Amino acid sequence: MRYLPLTSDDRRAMLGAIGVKSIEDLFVDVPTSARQAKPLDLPPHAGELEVERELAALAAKNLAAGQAKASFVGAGAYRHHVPAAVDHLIQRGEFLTAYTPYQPEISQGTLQMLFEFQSQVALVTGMEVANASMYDGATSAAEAVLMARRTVKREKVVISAAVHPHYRETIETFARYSDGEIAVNAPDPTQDENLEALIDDQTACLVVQNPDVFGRLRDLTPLARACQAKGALLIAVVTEVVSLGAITPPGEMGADIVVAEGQSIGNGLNFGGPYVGLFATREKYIRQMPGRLAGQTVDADGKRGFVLTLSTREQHIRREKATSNICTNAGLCALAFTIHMSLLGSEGLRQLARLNHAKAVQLAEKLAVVPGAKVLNQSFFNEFTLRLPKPAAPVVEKLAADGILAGVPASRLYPGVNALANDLLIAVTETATEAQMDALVAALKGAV
Amino acid sequence: MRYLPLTSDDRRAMLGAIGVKSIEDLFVDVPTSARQAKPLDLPPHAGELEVERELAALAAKNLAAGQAKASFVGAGAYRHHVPAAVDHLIQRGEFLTAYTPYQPEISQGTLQMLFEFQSQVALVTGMEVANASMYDGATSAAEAVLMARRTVKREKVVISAAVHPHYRETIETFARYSDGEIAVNAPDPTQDENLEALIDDQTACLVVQNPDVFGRLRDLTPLARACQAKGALLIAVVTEVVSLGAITPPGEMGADIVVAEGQSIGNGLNFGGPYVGLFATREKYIRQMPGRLAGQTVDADGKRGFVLTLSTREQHIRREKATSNICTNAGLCALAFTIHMSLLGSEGLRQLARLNHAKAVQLAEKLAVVPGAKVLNQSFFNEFTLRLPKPAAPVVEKLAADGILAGVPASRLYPGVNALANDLLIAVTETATEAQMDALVAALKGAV
Amino acid sequence: MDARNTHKDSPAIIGAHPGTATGNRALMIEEQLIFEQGEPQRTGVDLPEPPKVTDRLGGLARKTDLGLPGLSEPQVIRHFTRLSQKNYSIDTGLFPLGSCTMKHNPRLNEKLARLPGFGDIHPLQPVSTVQGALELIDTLAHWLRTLTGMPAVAMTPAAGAHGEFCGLLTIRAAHEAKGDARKRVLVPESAHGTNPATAAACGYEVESIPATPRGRVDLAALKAKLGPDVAAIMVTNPNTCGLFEDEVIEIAKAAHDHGSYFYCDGANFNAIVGKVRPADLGVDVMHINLHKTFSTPHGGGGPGAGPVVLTAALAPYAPTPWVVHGANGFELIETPEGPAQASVGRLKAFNGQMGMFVRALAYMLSHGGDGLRQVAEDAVLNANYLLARLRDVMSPAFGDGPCMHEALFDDKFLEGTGVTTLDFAKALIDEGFHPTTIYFPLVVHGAMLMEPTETESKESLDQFIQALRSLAEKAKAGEAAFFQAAPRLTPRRRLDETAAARKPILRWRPPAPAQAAE
Amino acid sequence: MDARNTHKDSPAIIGAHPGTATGNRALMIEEQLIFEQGEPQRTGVDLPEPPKVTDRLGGLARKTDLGLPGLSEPQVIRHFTRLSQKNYSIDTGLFPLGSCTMKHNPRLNEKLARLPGFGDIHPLQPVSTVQGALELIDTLAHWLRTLTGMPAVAMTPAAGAHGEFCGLLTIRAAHEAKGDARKRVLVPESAHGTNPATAAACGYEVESIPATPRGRVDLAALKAKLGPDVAAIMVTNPNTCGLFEDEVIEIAKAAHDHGSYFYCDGANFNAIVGKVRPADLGVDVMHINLHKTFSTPHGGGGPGAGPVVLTAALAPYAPTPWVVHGANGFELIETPEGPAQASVGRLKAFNGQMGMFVRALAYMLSHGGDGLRQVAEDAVLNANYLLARLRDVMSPAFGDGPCMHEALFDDKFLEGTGVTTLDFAKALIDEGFHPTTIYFPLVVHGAMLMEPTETESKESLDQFIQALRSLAEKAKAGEAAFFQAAPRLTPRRRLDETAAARKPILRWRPPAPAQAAE
Ligand SMILES: Cc1ncc(COP(=O)(O)O)c(C=O)c1O
Ligand SMILES: Cc1ncc(COP(=O)(O)O)c(C=O)c1O
Repeated sequence: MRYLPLTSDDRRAMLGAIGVKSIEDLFVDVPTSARQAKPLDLPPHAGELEVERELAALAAKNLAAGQAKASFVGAGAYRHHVPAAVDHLIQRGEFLTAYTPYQPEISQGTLQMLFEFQSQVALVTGMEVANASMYDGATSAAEAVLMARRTVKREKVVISAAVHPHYRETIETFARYSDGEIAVNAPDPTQDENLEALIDDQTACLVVQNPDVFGRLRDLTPLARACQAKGALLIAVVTEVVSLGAITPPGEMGADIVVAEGQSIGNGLNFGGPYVGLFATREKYIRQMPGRLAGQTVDADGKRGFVLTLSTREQHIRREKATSNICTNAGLCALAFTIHMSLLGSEGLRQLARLNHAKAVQLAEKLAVVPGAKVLNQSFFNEFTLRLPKPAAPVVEKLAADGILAGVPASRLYPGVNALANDLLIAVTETATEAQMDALVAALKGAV
Repeated sequence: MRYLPLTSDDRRAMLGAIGVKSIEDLFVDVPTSARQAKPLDLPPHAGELEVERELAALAAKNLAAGQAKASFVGAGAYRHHVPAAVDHLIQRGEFLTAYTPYQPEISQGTLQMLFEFQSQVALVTGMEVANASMYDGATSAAEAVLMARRTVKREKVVISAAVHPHYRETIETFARYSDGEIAVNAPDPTQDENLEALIDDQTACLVVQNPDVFGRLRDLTPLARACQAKGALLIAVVTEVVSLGAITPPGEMGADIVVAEGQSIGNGLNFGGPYVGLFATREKYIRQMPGRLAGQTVDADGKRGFVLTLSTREQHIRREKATSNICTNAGLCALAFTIHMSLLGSEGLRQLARLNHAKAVQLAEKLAVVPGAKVLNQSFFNEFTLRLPKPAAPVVEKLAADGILAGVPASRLYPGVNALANDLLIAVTETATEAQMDALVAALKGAV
Repeated sequence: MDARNTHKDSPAIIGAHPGTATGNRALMIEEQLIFEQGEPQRTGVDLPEPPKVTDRLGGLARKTDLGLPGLSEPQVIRHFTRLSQKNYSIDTGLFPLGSCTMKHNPRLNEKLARLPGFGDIHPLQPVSTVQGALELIDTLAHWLRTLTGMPAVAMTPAAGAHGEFCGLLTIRAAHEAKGDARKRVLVPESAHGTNPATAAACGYEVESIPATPRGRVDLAALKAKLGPDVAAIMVTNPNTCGLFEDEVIEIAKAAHDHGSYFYCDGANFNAIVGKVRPADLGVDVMHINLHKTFSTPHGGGGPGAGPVVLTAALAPYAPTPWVVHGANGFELIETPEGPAQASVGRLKAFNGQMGMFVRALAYMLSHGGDGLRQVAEDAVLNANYLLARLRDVMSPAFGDGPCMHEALFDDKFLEGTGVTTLDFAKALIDEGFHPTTIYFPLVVHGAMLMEPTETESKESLDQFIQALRSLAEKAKAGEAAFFQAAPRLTPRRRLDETAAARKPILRWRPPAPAQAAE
Repeated sequence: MDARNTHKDSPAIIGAHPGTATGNRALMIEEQLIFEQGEPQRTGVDLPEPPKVTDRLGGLARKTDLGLPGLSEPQVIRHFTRLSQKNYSIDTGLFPLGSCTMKHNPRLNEKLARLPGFGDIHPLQPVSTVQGALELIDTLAHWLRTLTGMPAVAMTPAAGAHGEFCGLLTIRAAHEAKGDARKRVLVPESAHGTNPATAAACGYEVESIPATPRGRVDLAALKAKLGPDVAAIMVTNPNTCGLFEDEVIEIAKAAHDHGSYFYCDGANFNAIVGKVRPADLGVDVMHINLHKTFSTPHGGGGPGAGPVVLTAALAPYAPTPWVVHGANGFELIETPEGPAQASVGRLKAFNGQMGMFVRALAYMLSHGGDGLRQVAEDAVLNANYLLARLRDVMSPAFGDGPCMHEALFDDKFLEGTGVTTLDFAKALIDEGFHPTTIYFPLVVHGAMLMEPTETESKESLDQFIQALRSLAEKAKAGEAAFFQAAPRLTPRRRLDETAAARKPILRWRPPAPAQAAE
């Protein structure tokens, strides 16, 4: 078998060196009742060609966004063009097949990259420090809530109704067995949500998203002030990190913790994972942060180098007292993020954000011709909510049958909320051509 | 522009350091009449996404063999499965973006690989030594003829009529301006060719192919004896190197020079290039060989290392007296060959060859049901000649329209040779499924 | 001239190697931070002019500069290529990091995960357009169920720790469904840190179970601690000492007798895959690190995937989304309703780690049922070979029985040499090997835990053994200074971790303007 | 303890570094030949059982063992990864190899060349199924014609030397068509070796033209040698001294006046692409190295592609196959007939180097007309920056005028130091740079030819300059021994090339059985 270097001669010689007769002698500690005498009921080994055929057949049963006539699906995952250099570099064996950098002398590549990643995340979010990544944006948000509770030693959590419902659910799951209420309004893309009212002196934190799940932009400064007044922390969620190239970052609007989904930069859609959770906060909170941190130091020759640091926060040292149980994180996705961000730079990220916004505005304007349909947003970045004259879900299904991925029906995120049944979330990135926009408009005209 | 690091500030500063005012001052030696005042009439620079769209559109206009319903096209280029590890490794920047290993201390990777390549080529061809590659199999064959003429100091060349016509034409082009006749019989896949008769004491070399262009196998031993008797060299051509896993190698049958197309191992079809020419011969002829040679030596610490050697044969030292004008060769394709061959090993190459042969036999038997069609070969490896009841070219066109690539009409290789008009060369590799064979059989039944 | 020995005259060029003006060492090139190379005007991408529109940013347009460095593509390629060359990896050498299962990562799997049909599909596309993806998840789930003998599997956890969290949530939900609020979770001393951390995250008190001198769970002590308020025991098997819990069936029975669940940490599943089904050991719930047993690359720290297999009793509480067979093909249940109404809810934003699923399934299909069994046997054989060949010069932590997939040593053999486990590990680096896991598990003094995995050849193990033996002899020969100065030949020598933690520098900052500096 | 200076006590670990038992040097790992690692039974592939058939091999079944080593995939990945780490490359650092144009190789181009529509099409598929491929070749031809101002281009040559061969064949064919059998080709002393070698391969006598003290072709000497039997002159422009032949128009005229053709070696086209059209210089035929100017990767020695642009007079003789516009799309003329009846014939088995064509066109489309012009300007600017910054410590070969894309120095500045150009180059290796081209062109003593290309940043040039300056000072300071011992920090130190050539070992051979050895 191609992945197994031992030959039968090797095996014989090694058993001899060990001083046992058969491989079974090495499994003596396994209760005989539990030993499988023969291979389980599974297909036998197969060659590359056969495996490739089988999986390619499965892949062919999916409609890839790039192969669809058009795709405007967003709501927390965005299809951007990732430069070829990114995928080339993350596949270098020294990055791909390395472990967590526990031996810094032979892990400076990963460690310096993580230091650069942390610096980039801090810069784009407008925060002071960032960690070396979490599983995804939603788990970052959940960890932020737990951190806020630890930090201000209160339990109540206020979550904006316009935070991505999957993020809210993830927070609820993580917070499931710690007491303290979670307050949420009813979602309404046509109204500004009153959040100040929910913040009281029991409140540990307020969680808001910007742009929110309906695509709306909001100045967080008043909310930050409100939180400060009550001694609560403001947690800002960003699901489309490209927006930070065009929008005032949460850090500048007074957020205490910024969590984001980093997938848009350097990472593909991958049906939802692996993605990369960004986690940034203020310097004074670092000892409460979850996750790994790369830090700068010097070596025995006095040269600058990097190490994992402040691990006394982490499970492998602190065990049940750790700030989080996370161990494996999203290292390689963070690398992809860092490489793509290095290619962009300030100039490239600004241009990319401008391009996304301009194309979104362009489509929003084109949609005016769809009878009975209305863009609900006053403001937006690259995604907005279109209210249709009829339920959105069947319309999306119909267009999908014609190879057009129109967007995400709000009802998929808010099942049972009738007020949102006709709403369709439409995302537009640099990958959308004007022809594809026109195809969507035409198809919607035909479907409503 | 993404590939150009200099900023306008850099340019200004550098012009200053040089002491000139403008970039034009550096082009002063160019006659003003010849300087282009402005950009030529070509499109402006474009981003990755745009370039990718444009070229992907061109690619989409071709019928890729892997996307065809079935493909049996061979005749000198073969579609084999190349393990994913091969393409991964040849893309490592240290291999991909290195130059010819002129500085051995920092080129041991390329040099050791070439030494391994040369060793593998010598082993599979059954010869004593091999060089570090030529452009392709045809130019290898042409260089072999020139080498034979140098070595035995005679001009006449005998070429078997069953040598791939493109190889014969390439030899003729290379030999175009050196005198001496080139003798060739009329091609006939139904008869054994009498070559002995053409070899006389003016003859420098005999060029034969095995398996020949019609797929037939031939014991070269009598030809080798005939050549020896007349003091001529036997040059054996192999266009499908996978065959050497199943067939007695030319070296064992007395060939003096073996040239081959290495594409089948590690390299894709690429519409004909880049490929990799293999060139092997006897130790006593090394100083007459064309192309680069990697050799073993020791370094200043007495450790084994590798260098380019015997370069006194080459153009950069010998200039007009060089054994060949070749400089750039097929390095990276040789690397792909070496990696794939390393994965195969004796066992894998043997199995691969057996699999190819068995599938070819299987298809040859299935074709018995095609009315009026007949397999002409007594013997073959993974390719044979099917004589149809009607001209093959239109049949191939018709099947191609239905997405089946049936093979190569002999008329494409021997235009105007009416005797071969109905002949179709059919190649079968491990990539062909039985369903695809049946599809071909069915389609041929419908077409004849 | 004879270059052979002239280097003797210039010792200075090692370590700090002042011998070069650049500080570079031939192929090992010093590399600055991207922030130190960037130019604001420069960019490594080319984008078309946006359509002219009036902005809809609602007055929130970013005003401050982003402060990111600008680099061209050639600079970026060179930067990250150079950084990568400062890493050790499986692709470059033996990586015997115990408990981490650093096995070969097949390149086929990387290729397949990038097929547009897997890599370029959106988690919120209509389910009708992702039937192949759901079928892949379902197929992978079938393999996992068959290999473990468990009836159900939760696919969404993103890593082992996430899987532990998932598992304990289902346990707690199951107890509470019975109105049985239990408070304690029992965890062996030798457990990985994520075990107690996870139990705490689920609101449980953690109590530790001592180990026997044989490096196993002390069954008697366990029974003594079991009681009506124990929600679960978390036992790793094979355990972190590389030993199979030979009393595991009794352990499970004891737990069940007290109404507690048996959470098994499956990080070491590689030792028994295809040979032993956890279901046959009495396991109620177990996570599997696809990035260990099933070879998805570690990527310098992640990503991973940690599916959790469950008994029928715990299955109803599995997190959303669920992939189920429906009338017209596969369906995705995304909220706690219908069959999933008892679900503990969502663990992350979207479906599982699809990219890892493709790789893991490709790995499984490549090995097949027969090959996976061989994987376990070769992994165990390799570890025992190391144990046998090192027994006489190093000190095995537990007696002379066989180990499973990893061999554990303590630092007795270094006693009195002045060489610590850390020094020993650093010396191994100069020899061209990644060190073993050190100082874990905590139950062993100066632990060295070595897991070769099945993808190492005998030749490479023999080299490793030779290096370890010569180092052990060197240590005993009293060359402590040599070890304390190691590593010498790395891009960086030992790094000052205390300084790093005392005054943390966690990000680059623009250099303070000259006048400000004093 | 203080590790800081302990390395001082162990100088031995550099060079041969006996300091390690394995001979490895941390991340730099010694690697044996695959033949020394193989096991006959092992293989790195899995193939299905073949269908049962009776063989048709006509009695030629291979009987002898192949003798190839058997390795598993993990071993192969590690072997070639380790080997790669012993290479210097553009991706790792500055590669200022004069005359080689070692510029950045964009990864986009690698990706596009692998699209199945390009990589997985057969050269003998029906032409109707490869229209996109033919259109790509036609589009690339259009760019090449536009950039050179020449009306025709032959696409099949596989490299520069192959292109030279193609060019001289067309010239000879053209003369002979006029019944004018010319015998001589004039080639400057400074020419690349392939020029005279190619002329000889076409049956011509080669005569060399001297250079002026200004490093250009001596026009007077050229005129003196021109005559009715001169078939062509082969002039490289910009020439191999990195200088533009400022009298090129007169040179062309002189040749044409004698009925000779002007073959231009276009290897240095990078200096003038988009700025100067060879047609405007009187060139009749010129090859272009796509693997230089148009960035297809060098791959450690190849493959390349060497299309040849031609005047209308020479076009009819272009080699087959030809891509032409036909009634129903593109057509391929594969034999000398119809419009191609005068063709010199086939140069290689199939169409051109398609894989290189895709990369080159992607490069052109990415830069556009404007970008290519910028390429030439930046390439020339970078070279002149090196020249200007090094003028005072090294010795420019030719006066103080500007150079084109490469700067040429001789070894005057090393006079009396005991340091040779070779020693100087080897010392540069330890500093982390690939040496310049050395001892070429032959017209300059101890030549050092440095071509930075446009894809180097000012920062990297400044580092390079600093290293060169400090080495130049070191040499003048009389540290000859330091240079003679260089390189010290490489995987191997200087290799004995004389021994290699004296008793060539060109392949691995199985070790002789013990008893045989004496
Ligand atoms: C025994 C054990 N349990 C749990 C974990 C945690 O798994 P992960 O890192 O995937 O979260 C690990 C891996 O580090 C482990 O070795
Ligand atoms: C000036 C010059 N002419 C010709 C050549 C030969 O080109 P190639 O190596 O592509 O055959 C080269 C490249 O080495 C060169 O530098």
